[in-house]
Amino acid sequence: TSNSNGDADKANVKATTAASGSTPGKHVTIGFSAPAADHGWIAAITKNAKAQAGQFTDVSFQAAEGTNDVNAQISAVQTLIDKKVDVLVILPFDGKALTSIGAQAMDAGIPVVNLDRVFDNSLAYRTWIGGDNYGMGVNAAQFIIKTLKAKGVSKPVIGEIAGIDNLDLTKQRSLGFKEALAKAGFSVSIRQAAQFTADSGQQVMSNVLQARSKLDAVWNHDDDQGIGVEAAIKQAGRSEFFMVGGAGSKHAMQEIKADSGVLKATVVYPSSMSASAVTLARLIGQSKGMGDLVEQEVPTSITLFSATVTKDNVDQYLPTSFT
Amino acid sequence: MRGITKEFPGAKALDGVDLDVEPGEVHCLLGQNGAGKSTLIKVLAGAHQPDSGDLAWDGEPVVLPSPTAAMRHGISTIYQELDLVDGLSVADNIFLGHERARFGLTRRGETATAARDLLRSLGHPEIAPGTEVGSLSPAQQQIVSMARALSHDTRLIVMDEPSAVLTQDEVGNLFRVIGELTAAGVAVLYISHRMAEIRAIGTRVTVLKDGRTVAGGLPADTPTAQLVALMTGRESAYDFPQRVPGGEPPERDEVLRVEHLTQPGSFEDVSFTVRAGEIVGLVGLVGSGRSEILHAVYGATRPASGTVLVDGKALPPGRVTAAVRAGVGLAPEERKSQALFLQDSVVRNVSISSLGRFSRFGWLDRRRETAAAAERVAALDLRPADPQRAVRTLSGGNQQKAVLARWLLRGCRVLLLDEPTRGVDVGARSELYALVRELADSGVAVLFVSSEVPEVLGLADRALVLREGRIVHEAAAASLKESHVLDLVMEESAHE
Amino acid sequence: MSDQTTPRPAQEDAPGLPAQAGSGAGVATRPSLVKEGPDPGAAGPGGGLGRQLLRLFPLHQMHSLGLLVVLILLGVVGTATSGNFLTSNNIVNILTSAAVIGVITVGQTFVIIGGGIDLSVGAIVAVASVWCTTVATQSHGLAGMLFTAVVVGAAVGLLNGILIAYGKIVAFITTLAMMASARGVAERISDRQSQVVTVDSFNRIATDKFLGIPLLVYLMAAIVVLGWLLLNRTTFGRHTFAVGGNPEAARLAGIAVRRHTMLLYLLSGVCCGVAAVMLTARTTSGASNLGNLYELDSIAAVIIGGTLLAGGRGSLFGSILGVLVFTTITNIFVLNNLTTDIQEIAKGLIILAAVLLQRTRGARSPA
Amino acid sequence: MSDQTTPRPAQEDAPGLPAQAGSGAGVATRPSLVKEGPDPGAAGPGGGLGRQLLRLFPLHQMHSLGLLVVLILLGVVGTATSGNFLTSNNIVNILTSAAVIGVITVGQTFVIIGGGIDLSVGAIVAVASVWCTTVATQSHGLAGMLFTAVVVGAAVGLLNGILIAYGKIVAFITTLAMMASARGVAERISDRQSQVVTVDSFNRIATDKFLGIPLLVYLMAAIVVLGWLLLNRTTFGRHTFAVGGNPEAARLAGIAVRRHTMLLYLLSGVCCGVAAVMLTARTTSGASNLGNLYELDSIAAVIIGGTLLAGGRGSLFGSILGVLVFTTITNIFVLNNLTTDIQEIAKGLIILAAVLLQRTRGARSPA
Ligand SMILES: Nc1ncnc2c1ncn2[C@@H]1O[C@H](COP(=O)(O)OP(=O)(O)OP(=O)(O)O)[C@@H](O)[C@H]1O
Ligand SMILES: Nc1ncnc2c1ncn2[C@@H]1O[C@H](COP(=O)(O)OP(=O)(O)OP(=O)(O)O)[C@@H](O)[C@H]1O
Ligand SMILES: O[C@@H]1[C@@H](O)[C@H](O)OC[C@H]1O
Ligand SMILES: [Mg+2]
Ligand SMILES: [Mg+2]
Repeated sequence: TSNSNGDADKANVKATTAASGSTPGKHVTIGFSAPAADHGWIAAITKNAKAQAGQFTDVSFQAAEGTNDVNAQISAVQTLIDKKVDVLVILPFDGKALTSIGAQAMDAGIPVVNLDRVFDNSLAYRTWIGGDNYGMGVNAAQFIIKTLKAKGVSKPVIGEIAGIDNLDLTKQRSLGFKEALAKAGFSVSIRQAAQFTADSGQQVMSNVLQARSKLDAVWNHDDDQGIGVEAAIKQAGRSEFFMVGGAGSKHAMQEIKADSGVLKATVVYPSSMSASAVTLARLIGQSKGMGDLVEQEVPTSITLFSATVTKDNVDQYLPTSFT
Repeated sequence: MRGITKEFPGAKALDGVDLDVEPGEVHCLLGQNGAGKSTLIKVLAGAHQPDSGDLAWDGEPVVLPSPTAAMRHGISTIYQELDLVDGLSVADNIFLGHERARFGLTRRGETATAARDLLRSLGHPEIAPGTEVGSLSPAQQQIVSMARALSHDTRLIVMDEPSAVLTQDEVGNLFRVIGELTAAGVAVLYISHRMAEIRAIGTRVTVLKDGRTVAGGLPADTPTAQLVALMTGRESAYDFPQRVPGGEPPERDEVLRVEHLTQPGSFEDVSFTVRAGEIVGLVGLVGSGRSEILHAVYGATRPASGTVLVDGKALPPGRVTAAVRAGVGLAPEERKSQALFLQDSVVRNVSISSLGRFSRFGWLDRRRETAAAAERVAALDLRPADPQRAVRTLSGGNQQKAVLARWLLRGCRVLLLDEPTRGVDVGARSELYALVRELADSGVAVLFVSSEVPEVLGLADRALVLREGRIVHEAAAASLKESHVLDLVMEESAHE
Repeated sequence: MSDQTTPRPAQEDAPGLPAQAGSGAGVATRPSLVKEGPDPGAAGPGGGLGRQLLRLFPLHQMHSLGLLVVLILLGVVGTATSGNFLTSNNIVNILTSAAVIGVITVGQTFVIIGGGIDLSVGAIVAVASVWCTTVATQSHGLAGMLFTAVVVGAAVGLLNGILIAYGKIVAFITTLAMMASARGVAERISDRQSQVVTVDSFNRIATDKFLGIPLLVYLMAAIVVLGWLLLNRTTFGRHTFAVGGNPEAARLAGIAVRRHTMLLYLLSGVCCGVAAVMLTARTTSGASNLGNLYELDSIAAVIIGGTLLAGGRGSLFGSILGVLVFTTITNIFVLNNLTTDIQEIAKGLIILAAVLLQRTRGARSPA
Repeated sequence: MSDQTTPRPAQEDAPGLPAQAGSGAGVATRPSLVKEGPDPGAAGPGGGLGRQLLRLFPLHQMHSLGLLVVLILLGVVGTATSGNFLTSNNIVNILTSAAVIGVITVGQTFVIIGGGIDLSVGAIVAVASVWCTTVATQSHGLAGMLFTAVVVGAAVGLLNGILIAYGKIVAFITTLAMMASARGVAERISDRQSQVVTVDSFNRIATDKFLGIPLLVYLMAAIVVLGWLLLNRTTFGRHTFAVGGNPEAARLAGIAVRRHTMLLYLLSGVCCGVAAVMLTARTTSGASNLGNLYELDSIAAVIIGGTLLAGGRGSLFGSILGVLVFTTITNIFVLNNLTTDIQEIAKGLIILAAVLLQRTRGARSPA
């Protein structure tokens, strides 16, 4: 909620003193472009990036309007190129669609840090940093398998509330989930897609609960839509199953900690990655390497780990959750 | 009303009008199309605010800032353009704005009963209060408008061409109502282009010309020639053109042939022909199927059976485009909804059916288009004579001329006219009559519908009398008498 | 539902006026002869039975009737394809799902019949929901939250109404602008975060049941009934049809057209405020993305329900049937676990089929 | 722009027919009275200069003129707030960004003037883009891809047209249904994955420049000019206004209203096909989520450009100005590094301000 913003912002940035590359250097202007902040995770992405940039005295931050229209995002990036920013951080609405403008920036001598949704061609970015979507599905599945095995359930009814079905990352998450379940001989009994919003999560889940009068486990891809999913479960008075969330919101982690509802775990897709991306952009702009690595340069790709947060380790992850 | 002026962008509609109306009289307002009659009564109804001038009511000066204010003073108005709401029922329309209600809840029973009583007193019990107004015929809608005016506790009723959409028997009924009203001391301000009506019910007459009062409070029996002179500034009389210019009509070719046209519920087994150069009139009561026949001939509706031939070739049923290509034109009954593009200029309205003539491969030659349309407009003496003016701002009569100009421009073999002089002033009428005759003389076959029997008898060469969708009589118009036609039209009722 | 098209009356009550020869002018009193004309009802579709039916269900209402048939067909399909469809739980679920958009559609129906359109409904829901779930507002408890949501909805609606009626900006543009601005305000207030509701009594709006049916359903039902009465049984309703059907005629009849237009948007805003309460309780959170695309959903329901986009004619009952049709389609898809693309394709086809099925009135002019 | 109100032709070319008594001699030979007519400009607002101005820019065109003023004002704000605004690079960027929606808006303008609405434009773009980027299609190279995109667009548009004109389903519903179905088909074809274009010549459509200006901009300009000519200089355009203004009158004037209506949606579909080519080249990929919400953007541009939602009146020039206004607003926000919520709020306010600023015509009835 809004009064905890301050904490959250601080929680998701890295203090500037820690790494060796943080000593002030050449001034860097970072241009930033992301999809429209139409759900919590993306909103957190933009906010974290901005907050991280604020930590550096040698960085100025130029954010373009978030948009879900690839045509408009291309124009926005073009504008940032025209403004001659030093480094670009781009979370494309659609990686493939933004590839050519990414390449154009690189050709114009502006290094691009590609965030989350990946470009189609490695010539279009200097560095990619993002989460492990397939791994997220795998980790969610493994938690479910472990829990069901412990309960001795042999033929479980498993539900999946996916995120926006048009995104490649949704596909990968579902694939990881499916393949990992298959290894244990389990399969998804019902899969429906919501829109990453509480509104859509509630609507979809209330219907799914009608479709399956008994469930054993549910994986919900996104904790923001999870607010609605949980509400639907409460309103239907259902509690015979347990649920795993996704992305790692503060609300979800608090629920896990309280252990009062169906939500037992969430697989993290760190929204802090945008803060890291800004840090990387600065290092690239100043031609520095990453302090703790031996290498002189920033690596070309960094895949973040998707941790499984349960009641046992929730305190460790709460500070980096998004609101 | 003294010295009323009102200016619209581009037109000074009223330029110093004086008018006084006394209780119990029927005060007639005369004037050519565009003279400002409707504008004047809208000022009186509180619908327009005058730019200057004074209004007095019972000797006291008043301002009427809104229609409600006028109604509160006991002024109710029947507007020229039927101002009804199609989607509402008859009863709801009658009481619109002053509903029978309690705490905002409508009293539906009471409303229906009151509406039924009003309609009954108007001689139209067949109009059910619950009927949707959009499904009524124009004549019936006019009755509803009248009922609406009477639903107010009224001391002055303003009627703007109420008879335009009524047939003669309907008009008689209207006059009975007016008689009852004036007997009760209500004043009536009556607008009509029909001299005979003014003779029949008028007490006094005021004549408007170009937004000014040119004569006020004349006795109703002032000779027609004098009134027309006042209205037009010309000494021309109201006349039908000569039927046969110089002797016997030559035996021209048959252009239109209609065979066994049938549309159950509207008309049955209608057959007739129209020759080149001939004007045929169709007479009948409201709802006798006249418009329906014209529409079927034109292909605007598809008849159940029967054929229409133009120059010996059968038209495909229900296809207007084919009819137009074969040289048929229609000036429909309701100009505004069926013929005009109100927002568009006169030129565009006139040229719309002839664009092919002014284009190559679809590319328009706008100079030629404008010139040709302007020429027809000028020929019809349309006023104001500005072909680029939006048709919406023209008076009713001039709008009708624009529709005729459309078919003049296109050039027709067969011209179908549905109530061509509705709302057209006396002067323009004779022009229209002359025009129709000229057209016929140039070889066009004209078929027209009119609710004014004298018009049919005066203008047509031949008349077809229609009763309940069947042609019951056919004769040379010159040989028919008005009373005879009326008897024919209503024969059935005498038998029942 | 709309009573303006009750069947034509029996002809018997026409008074036989005495026939009387016309006097000199030929225009004097003659009997009214309209009654001798062919029975207008006879030209209607079908013969005896058809007429009887028409008497019971006037043409205008046939439209809603057609939609009811569509809904029943959907029910048959649902029952055939999923054993869970025809359970009381599921029916209640469908109704609950329909509740929020149903309430919004009540307001939208008034606006569209009145000749307007409201593209800002979704954004109003968002801003009302966010405003009523700020920490400050939540500290005032249930009453404070309810009050805030409804007042915010009303205020935004009123602003729409003033701009449209008195500022004379076309409704499409005004409410489009409001859609952008109101959502922006909602984002600003919430900082784009979902604001979880901690006031339990508020969340109970979505969980409490009476006779097994959630409060939300009663709330929707009450608002629909009130709306129906307002539209069909009050002067306000009559004026709405008049203002939408022929604003000039309405003005000449002494109706304060502008004020009425303004009130229509206010009404829509209030409906959105109530819907915001319902949706917020249902999702247990306020967020700036709530009600996304609800404008399209509600307009579609209104139009499919038989209201003319141009105004002047329409039926609230039809709108609600429209909402139920859409909700039921979604329900059936989820019950059958169909993928999104198939859902989309089928949804389009069903919309078309529904319109074709309910085609009882004659051809309207295209577009 | 719309020439229905071009200044009156110089009076000199009114044919001076010989005055002649209207005898039996025919109807054309009557005195031409055009010269005697009152000058319509005379009573217009203002005196001498006002009249002169009115003669140059008739009231009707003032609307577009007002929008031009808005655009210039935006330019002033842009220049004042950012040094980058008035660079040729940035202007080209604005134009390029407007190209895709500009082409769609041309078709939408025709449809709306013709009394309809096309909610399916975005979905048509998606399905055309996806279809022309399947592996099979790409194997046919540039020509095959272009052909496919345009034909798919045309086919979907034609289907809309047939359903609306001959199936007599209201345009709103038909195109809403198509919006759902076409997008579903696009998802199905592409399996919801973006399909990268490997045909280089195709991608060059978006990268090639001539005199420093991308081909895309020329393409849009060409289509706008063609559209303008079609609307204002051909019988097709005239019939479009007529069909939208009063379909019944158009029918009775001998226009094939249904066929024309069908052609309007076909035209819109073709525009979407072309736009799909442009967008696909620009994004070097086809995807089922392309063109999301373009229906709203294009309709908004058309309406803000002064076209009546009810049809019968409008201006293509206004629509394009509308597109440019929206694109420029976004550009200015990005240049000034403003946050999204402020952008949204301001966008709404600017839309309203634009409409108020261009208010030169008298009050229209509300809603
Ligand atoms: N809203 C308007 N805008 C511009 N001009 C108008 C408007 N209404 C009327 N006029 C003009 O005012 C003049 C008077 O019109 P009005 O309708 O009062 O004539 P009328 O005497 O009632 O004619 P008719 O007999 O044809 O009904 C005409 O020149 C007409 O074109
Ligand atoms: N659209 C329609 N639907 C059903 N019946 C109709 C329709 N139009 C006309 N009719 C019926 O057809 C018959 C003939 O109508 P028509 O309009 O041709 O009469 P008319 O003689 O021209 O009368 P009017 O003077 O009212 O124009 C009437 O009984 C009328 O009720
Ligand atoms: O938008 C997405 C977010 O909601 C999800 O949880 O993680 C990946 C993001 O791209
Ligand atoms: Mg008049
Ligand atoms: Mg008729």
